[in-house]
Amino acid sequence: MAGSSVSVDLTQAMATAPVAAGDWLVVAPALITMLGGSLCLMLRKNTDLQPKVGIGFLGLLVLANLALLIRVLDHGVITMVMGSWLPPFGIAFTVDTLGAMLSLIGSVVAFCAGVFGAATIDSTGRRYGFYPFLLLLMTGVCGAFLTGDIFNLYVWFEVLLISSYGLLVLGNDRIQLDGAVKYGVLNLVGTNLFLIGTGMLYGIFGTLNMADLAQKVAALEDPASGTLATVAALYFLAFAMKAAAFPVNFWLPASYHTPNVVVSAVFAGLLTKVGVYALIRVFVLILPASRGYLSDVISLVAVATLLTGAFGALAQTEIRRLLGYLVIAGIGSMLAGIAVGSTLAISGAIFYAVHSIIVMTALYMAAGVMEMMGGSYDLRKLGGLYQKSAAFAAVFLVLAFAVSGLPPFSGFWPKVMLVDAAFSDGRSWLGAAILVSGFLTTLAMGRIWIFAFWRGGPEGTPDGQTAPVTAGTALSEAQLSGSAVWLPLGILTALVIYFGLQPEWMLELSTQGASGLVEPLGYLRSVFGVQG
Amino acid sequence: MTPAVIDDTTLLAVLAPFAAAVVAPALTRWFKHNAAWPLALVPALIFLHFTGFIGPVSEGETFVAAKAWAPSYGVNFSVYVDGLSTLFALLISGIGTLIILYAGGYLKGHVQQGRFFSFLFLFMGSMLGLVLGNNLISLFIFWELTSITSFLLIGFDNLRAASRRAALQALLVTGGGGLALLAAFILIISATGEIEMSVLLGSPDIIKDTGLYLPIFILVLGGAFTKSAQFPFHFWLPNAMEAPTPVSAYLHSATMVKAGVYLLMRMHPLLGDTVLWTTVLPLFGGVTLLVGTVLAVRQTDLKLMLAYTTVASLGLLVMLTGTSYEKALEGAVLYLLAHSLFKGGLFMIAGTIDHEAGTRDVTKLGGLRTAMPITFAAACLAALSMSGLPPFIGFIAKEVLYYGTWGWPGAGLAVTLVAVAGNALMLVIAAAVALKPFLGPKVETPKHAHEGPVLLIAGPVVLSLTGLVLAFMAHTTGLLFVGPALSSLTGEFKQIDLHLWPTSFNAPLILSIITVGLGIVLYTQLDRLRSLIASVLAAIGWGPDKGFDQVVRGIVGFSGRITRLVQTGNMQTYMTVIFVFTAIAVLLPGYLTGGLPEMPEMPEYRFYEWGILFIAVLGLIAVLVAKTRLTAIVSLGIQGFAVALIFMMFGAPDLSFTQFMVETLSVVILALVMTRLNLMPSDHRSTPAAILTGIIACAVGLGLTLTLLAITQQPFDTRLSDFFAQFSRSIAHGRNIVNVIIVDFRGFDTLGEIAVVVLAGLCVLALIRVRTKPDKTVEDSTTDAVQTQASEAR
Amino acid sequence: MTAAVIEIISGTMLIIGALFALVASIGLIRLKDVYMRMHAASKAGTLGSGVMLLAMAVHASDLAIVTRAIAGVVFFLLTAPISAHLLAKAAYAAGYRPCADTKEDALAASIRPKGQG
Amino acid sequence: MTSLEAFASVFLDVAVRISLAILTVSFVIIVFRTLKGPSLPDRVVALDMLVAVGIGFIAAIGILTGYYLYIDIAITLGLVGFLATVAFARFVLNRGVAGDKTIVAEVEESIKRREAGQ
Amino acid sequence: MRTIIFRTIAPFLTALMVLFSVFVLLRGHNEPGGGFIGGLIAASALAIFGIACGVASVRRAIYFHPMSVSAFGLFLGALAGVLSFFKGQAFMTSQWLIFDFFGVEIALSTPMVFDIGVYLVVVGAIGSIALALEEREID
Amino acid sequence: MTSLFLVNILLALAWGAVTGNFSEVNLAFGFVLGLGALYLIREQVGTTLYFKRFAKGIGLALLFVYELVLSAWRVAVIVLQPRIKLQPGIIAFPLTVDRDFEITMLANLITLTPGTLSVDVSDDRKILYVHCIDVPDPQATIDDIKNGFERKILEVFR
Amino acid sequence: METGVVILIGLFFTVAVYLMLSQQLVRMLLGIAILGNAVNMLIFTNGRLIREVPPLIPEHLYSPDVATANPLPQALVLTAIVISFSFFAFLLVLAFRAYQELGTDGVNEMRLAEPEDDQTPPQGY
Ligand code: NA
Ligand code: NA
Repeated sequence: MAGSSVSVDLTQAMATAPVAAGDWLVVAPALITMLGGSLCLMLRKNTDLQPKVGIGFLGLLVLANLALLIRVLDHGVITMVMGSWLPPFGIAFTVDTLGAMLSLIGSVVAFCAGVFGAATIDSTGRRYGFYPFLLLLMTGVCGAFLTGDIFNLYVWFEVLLISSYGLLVLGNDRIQLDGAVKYGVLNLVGTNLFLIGTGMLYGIFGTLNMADLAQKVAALEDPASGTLATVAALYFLAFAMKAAAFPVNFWLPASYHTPNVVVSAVFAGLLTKVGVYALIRVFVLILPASRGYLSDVISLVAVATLLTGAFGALAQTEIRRLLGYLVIAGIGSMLAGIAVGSTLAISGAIFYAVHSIIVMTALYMAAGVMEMMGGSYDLRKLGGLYQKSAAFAAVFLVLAFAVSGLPPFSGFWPKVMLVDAAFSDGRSWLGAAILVSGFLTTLAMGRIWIFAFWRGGPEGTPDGQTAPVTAGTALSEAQLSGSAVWLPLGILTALVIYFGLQPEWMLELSTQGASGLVEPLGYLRSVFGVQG
Repeated sequence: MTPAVIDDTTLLAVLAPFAAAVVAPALTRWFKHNAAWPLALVPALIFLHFTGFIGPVSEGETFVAAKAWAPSYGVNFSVYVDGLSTLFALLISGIGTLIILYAGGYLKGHVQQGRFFSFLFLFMGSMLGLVLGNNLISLFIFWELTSITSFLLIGFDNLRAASRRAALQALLVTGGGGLALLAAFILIISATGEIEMSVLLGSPDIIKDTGLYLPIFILVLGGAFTKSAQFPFHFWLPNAMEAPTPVSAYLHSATMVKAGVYLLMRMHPLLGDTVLWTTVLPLFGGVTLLVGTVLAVRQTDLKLMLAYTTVASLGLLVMLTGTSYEKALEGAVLYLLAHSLFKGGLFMIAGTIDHEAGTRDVTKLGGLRTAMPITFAAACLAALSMSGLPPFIGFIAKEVLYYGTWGWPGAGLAVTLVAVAGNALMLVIAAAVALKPFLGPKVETPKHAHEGPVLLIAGPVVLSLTGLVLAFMAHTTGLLFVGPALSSLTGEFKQIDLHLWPTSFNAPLILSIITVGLGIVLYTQLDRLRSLIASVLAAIGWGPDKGFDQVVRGIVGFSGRITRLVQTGNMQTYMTVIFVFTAIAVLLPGYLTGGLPEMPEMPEYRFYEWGILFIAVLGLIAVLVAKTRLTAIVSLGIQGFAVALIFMMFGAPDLSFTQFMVETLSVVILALVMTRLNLMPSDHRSTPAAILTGIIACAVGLGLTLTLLAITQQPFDTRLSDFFAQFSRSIAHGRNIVNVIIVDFRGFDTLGEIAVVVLAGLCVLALIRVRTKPDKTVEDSTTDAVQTQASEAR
Repeated sequence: MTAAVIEIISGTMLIIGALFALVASIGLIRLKDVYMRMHAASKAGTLGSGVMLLAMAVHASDLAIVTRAIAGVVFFLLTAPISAHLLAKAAYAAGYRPCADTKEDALAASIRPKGQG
Repeated sequence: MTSLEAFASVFLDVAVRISLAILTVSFVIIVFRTLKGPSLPDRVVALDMLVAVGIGFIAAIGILTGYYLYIDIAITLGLVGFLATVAFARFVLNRGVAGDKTIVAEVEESIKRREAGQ
Repeated sequence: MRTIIFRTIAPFLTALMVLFSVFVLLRGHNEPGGGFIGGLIAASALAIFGIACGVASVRRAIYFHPMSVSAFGLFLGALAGVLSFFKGQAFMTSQWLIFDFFGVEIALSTPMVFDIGVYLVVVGAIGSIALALEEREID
Repeated sequence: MTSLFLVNILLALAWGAVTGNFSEVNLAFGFVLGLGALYLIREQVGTTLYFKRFAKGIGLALLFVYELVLSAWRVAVIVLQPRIKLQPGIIAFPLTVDRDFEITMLANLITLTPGTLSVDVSDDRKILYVHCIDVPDPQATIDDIKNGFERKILEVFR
Repeated sequence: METGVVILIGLFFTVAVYLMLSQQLVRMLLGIAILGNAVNMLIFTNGRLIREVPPLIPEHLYSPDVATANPLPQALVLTAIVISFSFFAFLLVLAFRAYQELGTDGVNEMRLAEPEDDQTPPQGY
C-alpha cells in the first residue's frame, strides 16, 4: 500500500503555509449552508424545530458573509485552495469584493426568505424540504459567487438549480408542475451549454482555474477568435439564459408566478443574478477580449431585454407575473453595463444587481402580503389596501419607486451610473433604453398602486367608495400584525431606502468590485501568491 | 466670480422640511388641525434664513455649501445660493408657511390631515433642494421627488378614479420629462466632466463646446416643458386640480410647476441665446399662453379656470425666457414673482369659497361679498395684480415684459401680440374668478357661506398684500429680488431700477391700456366667448388629455400583443428559439473568426472499436425512429451501453463503471415512471416540422463537431493531469488517480455533486409525496382506477 | 510452458464463449416468438459470457481475479433464470401470445379477459 | 521463446480478435432485434442479451489489454443488467394489465400473427 | 412482481449486492470504484429488494428514512473536510492515519470518510427515489 | 438462529472471495459486513438453509452446470439449422416440492436447462408453468424434470 | 484518435436536439438523457484520447510509467454524469407528475401557468 512514503517535495504540490483561521471564512458560507441543510433534512419530520434551525443557520450565514466581506475589504482578495493543492491544480475559492458583496446580499435575502417562509410555508412544505432546499440553494449561490474555478462554478450552478427545482415544486400545485416543466427543461439546457463551454475551454487551455485561464487567454495573440470565440458565444448564451435575457428568457415568466410566493421572492432575488454574475466574471475577468467582440450583441440583447421586461410587465394582470417581467427588465440594465464594460459600467451593473436582488425579493414578498390582505394576486380583484394598512402601502410604494429607478431609493444610483457609462461609451440608445424601460416600469408599478392600493375595492367598485374584499382568504392588518412576514419585508425595505439615501458604501464596493475585475492583478496575485 | 463657501445651515434648511414631515403625523394626532401653527414655524424659519441672503446676493455675491453624499460618484448634497435660487427659496418657504396654515384650516378634521402635512413638507423640502441644488444629480433627485410628492398629493383623494387618473398622469408626464432631464444631466456630466452647476456656470460655453448642445437642449426642454406644463404637455396640470386646494395653490401654481421655468432660467447662461433657444422657446411658450387662456375661458370651475391661466402664465414665462433679451428676462423674473403671489392667493380664495360655500362652479356662485368680506377684499387685490393693473406688482411686471417683448429684436411684434392677447384673457379670468362670485345678487349655495377661519384667510390676505407692498416698494423690489435673479439669468451682475408708475407714456403703457380695454370688452362677452370656444373644442373633439388615455391604453394593449408574441406559452417554440441561437453560437463565431478545423484524418480504429461506434449510432437511430415512446426508452439503453464501452476503450474504467450503472438506473427509473403513464401510442410530427427541427439539430451538431475537431487538433496542455499523476500516490495515497481527484484533488466538486444528489432525492420525494389539491383531472382518476384494479389482480 | 498453456486455454474458451454468444444472438433473430427467444438469451447468452469471464480469469491466473470471476459467473447463473422467468411471466400476463406453432398452452386457461384497460 | 509459446501468444491474439469480431457481429444482431421488436418483451430480451454479450466483450478486452480490473465492471454489469430486465418485466406486466395503449396494440398484433398461423 | 421465485431469491441477491457495493466503495482509492459507484450498486440492491418484497419491508429493513441517510452522508462529507481546520490547513486537506493491524495495513483518512459520505448520499437519495416510485405503484 | 449464523459465515466467505483476500482480518471484516447485510433482510430469511446439505448441493451444482452446457448446445443446434422446425408449448408441471426455496431453485434450474423456461407458478404453488422450445411429448418432459432436478432437490433439502 | 468520437458526439448532439424539440415530454427527456451523454463524451474527448490505458498507478510504482488516459476529464465527467443523472431522475418524475396532474405529456398542451386565453390587462384607473 501507499503508506510508506516516497520522498516528495511537498511545496511543489501543496500550500504549506498555515492558513489563518479567518481565511476559513472563504469556505464558511458553503459549509454552513451545507451542514445546516443536511441537518434540517435530518430533522425533516420535526417541523417545529426545523424553521428555528434553518433560520439560525441562515443568520449564521449572514454573519459569516459579513465577516468575509470585512476581511476582503481589509486584506484584499482572499484565496483558499481546497485540500491545500496549489492552484491551478486544486479548486481555489477566490473571494474578491464582488463575490463577497453579492454573497452577503444573497444571504440577507435568504435569511429574510427563511423568516418569511416561517409564516407562509406549511408543515408539509417544511417536511418536504423548504429549509434544506433554501439552505442548499444558498450553498449553490454562495459557492457560485466565491469560487475561482470554472468547473466548480458549474457544480454550484447545478446545486442551486436543483434546489430551485425543489422549491419550485414544493406544494405540488398543478400550475407549479406546469411551470416546473418549463423551468426545468429550459434551465437544464442552459446549464448544459455552460458545461459544453467549460469542456471546450478545458480542451483549449488544459486548465480550469479562472485566474489561470485569464492569464492564458491574455497571453494569446488574438484572444477573441477561433474556437475561443465559439466558447465565448456558448458562455454568453448559457449565462444569458440563466440571467433570463431576451430572447432566451421564456422560463422565467413561465414559472416564477407558480410556487409559493416566498420561493418566487428568493428566485427573483437570486437566480438570475447568478447568471449576471457569471457573465461579469467570465466576460470581464477571463474573456475581456470576447466581451469587446460581443459588446454590440450584448447591447442589442440588453435593449431587447429591457423592453421585453417592461412591456411584459405592462401586459400582466397577475402581480407575480408582472414582477417576473420586472426581473427581466432589471437584467437588461445589468447587461447594458456588461456591454459597455468600463469600470463605471461594471460597477453600475454590480450595484444594480445588489439593488435588484433586494428589491425584487421584497416586491414578491409584498405581493405575498397583498395576497394575504386582498385575497388575490389579480389586479382586477384587488383593492382597498391603502385603507387597510398605510404602513404596508408605504412599504410597497417605496419598493415600487425603487424598482422604477426613481430617487431617493436604491434603484436610482445604479441606473444613473449605467446611463452615464452608456453615454460615455457613445451608446446613447442603450442609455435611452434603460430610461425608457424605467419609465414603463413606473407605469406598471403605478398601475398596481392605483388598482390594488388606491382603488376602494375590486374592479367595479363604485367611484369614491370602498368595498370589502370578496375573497374569503383575505386577512386583516390585525390578523397579520404578529406575522413573520413583516420583519423580512421591513429589513429589505430598509435596505432599499438605506442604499438610496446612503449610496456611498455600495458605490465604493461596486467600484472596487468592478475595478478588481477590469484590472485583475489583485485577483491573480491572490491566487498564485498561495505558493509563497 | 467664485462662490463663497458657507456653513451647513443652508443644507439643514433644505432638510428641515423632511424632518417636519416625519413629525407632522404625530403632531397632528396631538393638536388636531392646530398643529398647523407649530408646523408653520418650520417654513417660517427657513424663510427667515433665506432673507439673510437677500443683501449679499443683491451685491452680486454667490454662495455654495456642500456635504459629500456619494463621493465615489462625485455626488454631493450641495447648494448654490444666488439671486435666482434665493428668490425661489423665499417663495417656497414663504408661501409654504401660508399654505401649511391654510391646510390646517382646509383639512380640519380630515382623518389623514397628518399624512397631508407630511406630504406637503416632503414636497417643500424637495422643492428647496431643487432650486438650491448645485450638484446636477442631487438637483435631479429633488426634481423627481417633487414629481413623487405631487403624485401622492394629487391622488390624496384616492377613492376617486379621477384623482387616481390625474395622479398617474402627472407622475408619468413629469416623470417622463424627468427621465429626459436625467439624460440631459448625464450627458452634461459625461461630456464636460463637471457635475456642479456653479462650476458649469463659471464657464458658460462649456456645453456649447461639447458638440452635444442639440441633444442636451432637447432633453432639458423635455424636462422643463413637462414640469412646467407647456403645450402639448399641459393637460396634466388642470387634471391635477383633483388634489386638495392647498396643493393646487402651492404645487400647481406657485412653486412646483415653476421648476421647469426655474430650470430654463438656471440653464439660460449655458444653453440660452442660441437660434434654437430663441426660436423654440418663444414658440412653445406663446402657443401655451394662448391655449391656456383660451381653455381657461372655457371653464366654469374656479380651480380649473385658475389652472388654465397657470398654464398660460407658464407659457408666458417660457416665452419671455426664450427671447434671451435682457429686458424680457427681467419681465420674466418680475412676472414669476407676481404670479406666485397672486395665483397662490387666488387658489386659496377659490378653496375658501369651495370650503365655505360648498361649490366652486362659477355659474352657481354670486353675491358672497357680504358673507365673506375679507376674502372678497383679498380676492380683489389678487385679481387686480393678475389683471396687470396698478398699483400692483402684476402691473409692473406687465409693463416690463411688454417693454421686453416690444424691444426684442427677434420676433418682437409677434411675441408682443401674443402677450397682449394672453394678458387680456387673463384679465377676463381674473375678473371672473375674483369678482363674479362676490358681486351681483346672492346665489343660493350648497353650504351656508360665511367668512372662513383665520387659518383659511391668512394666506390669501398676506399674499395679496405682499403683491401690493412689493409694488409700492418697487425700487427695493428691483434691487433686492429682480436684479439678483436677472443676474443669474444673464450670468453677469445686474442692478435693476424699478418704478411703480411709468416714467413716460411709452409703448408698454399703450399696450397695457389696449390689454385692459380688450379684457373688459371680452369680459362683457364672456358667456358668448365661452360657448364659442366650447363649440370649437367640441368640433375638434380631441385633445392631449384624451390622447393620454389613448396612449396609456395603447401602451398596455401593445404590451399585451408584443408579450403574447414573445412569450407564446408554447414550450416547443421556446426550445426552438433556444436551439436556433445555440446553432448560431456554435457556427457563426467560429466561421467569422477562423475557428474551423482542418480536414481531419481517418482515425486508426480497430474493427471492434468501429463496431462500438456503429452500435452507438444504431442506438441513436433506434431512439429516433422508435414509433412509440416505449420502444424509444428501450432503445435508449443501447446508446448508453455503447457510450460506456467507448469510455472503456479509452481507458476510463471508472467512467465506464458509472455509465453502466447510471444508464441502467435511468432506464429503470424510466420504466418505473412509465409504468404509471398511459400515453398515446404514437408520436406524430409533421414532415415540415420534422425537417425544420432536423435542420436545427444538424446545425447544432455540426457546429459542435467542427469546434471540437478544431480544439482537438491543437496541442494539449497536460500540466494538471501530470500533476495529479505525480502526486496521486506519493502524497494523496491513492493509486486510482481518478478517484483521488474526486475525493481529494477536486473533492470540493464532489461535495457539490453529492449535494445535488441529495437534493434530487428530496425533490423527487417532494414531487411524489406531496398531494396535489383536490382538483384532479378526469384522465388521472381513470388511470388510478386502472391501477387499483391491476394491483388487486396481482 | 504454463503460460503458453494458459494462453491457449483462455484463447479457446474465449472463442467458445463468443460462439455461444453469437448463437444466442442468431437465436434471437431466427426464433419465432419472444418466449422462444428467451431460451436462446438465457442459456447460450449466459453460458457464453460466463465462459468468457472465466477465460479472463484463466488468463490472469490471479487468485483474486479467479475468485471474482467465479463469483461473477455464479451471480449470472443466479440472475439469468430469474430475469427470463420474470419477463416471460410478464409478457404472458400482459397478453402476448406465443407463435402459432405452439402446440400446447397450459396457461391459456388462466388468461384474464382483456379489455378492462 | 519456444515455438509453443510463440504459437500460444499468436493463438491468443488471434482468438481475442476473432472473438471480438464475433461479439461485434452479435452486438449488431442484437441491436437489430431491439430495433425490430416487434414487441416490447422482444426488445427487453434483446437488451438483456446485449448486457450478456457486453460482459463477454469486457472479458475479451481485459485479455487483450491485460487490464483485468475490468472484471469488476463485468460483474456490476451483470448485476445492473438484471435490474433493468426486472424493471422492464415489471413494466410490461403492470402496463399490460392496465391496458396500456401501446401494449394492447402489440398484443393484438401478436394475436393476429398467431391467427395468421405465423 | 410478487412471484415466489423472485421473492425467495431477492433477499440473497440484495445482501450480496450490498456486500459488493461496500467492496467497491472501499477499494475505490486504488482501483476503479468508489463511493458513488458503490452507492449506486447498493441503491440498485434496495430497488431489487423493493420490487421483489415490497417497499414496506425495505423501509423497515433500513430503519432510517433514506433521505435522512442521504443527509447524513452529506453532513459527513462536509464535516470530513473540516478536520484540517484544527491543523491550520485549508478546507478538505486530507488527514491520514495509517496503522498496522495484525499485519494488515489499515489506512483511515478523511478522503475515505468523505467517500463514505458520498456512498451514503447516493444510497439514500437514489434509494429514496426508487422506493418512492415503487411505493407509488402500490398505494 | 444457527442458520442465520451459517449464512453469515457464507457471506464472510463471499466477501473473502470478492476481495480476493482470505486473511483473518478480512474475513472478520466480511463477517461484520455480512451481519449488516443480513440485518437488511432479517424478515425474509427463513430457516431453510442447512449447512449439512452443502455436499449434496455441490452435486446438484455439477448436474446443473452439465445441463446448462447441454442446453446451450441444444439452442445452438436448433438455431443453426437451416430450417427451424419446432413445436413449442407451455406445459403445466405438477410440483412435488412445496417450499418457496425449493420451488425457486427448481424453477431456476428448469430455466437454465435444455429447452425449458419457467413462466409462472400457480397461485396455490401446485403447478409450475414451463415453456418448452420443442415439446413433441409434454408428458415426457414432465417426467424428465420430475426424475431429474426435482428429485435431486428433494435429496439435498429434505 | 479523436476524430471518430468527435463525429459521434456531433451525432449525439444532433439526435439530442432533435428529440428535445419534440412535442412530448417523454421524448424530450430521452433527448436530455442523450444530451447528457453527448456532453460527457465531449468533456472526455476534450482531454484528448488514448487507447485503453487507465489512469491507475501500478502497485509497485509511485507514478504511472506509461502514458495513461487523462484522469482529470474522467473525474469531471464522473461529476457531470452524476449530476445529469440526478437531473434526469428529477425531470422524469416531474414529467410523470405533470402527466398525472395535467393529463398530458404534450408540452404544448401544458398551458396552466401561461393560459392560452390570457386575460388582457385591466384598463382604466
Ligand atoms: Na441476464
Ligand atoms: Na447536466
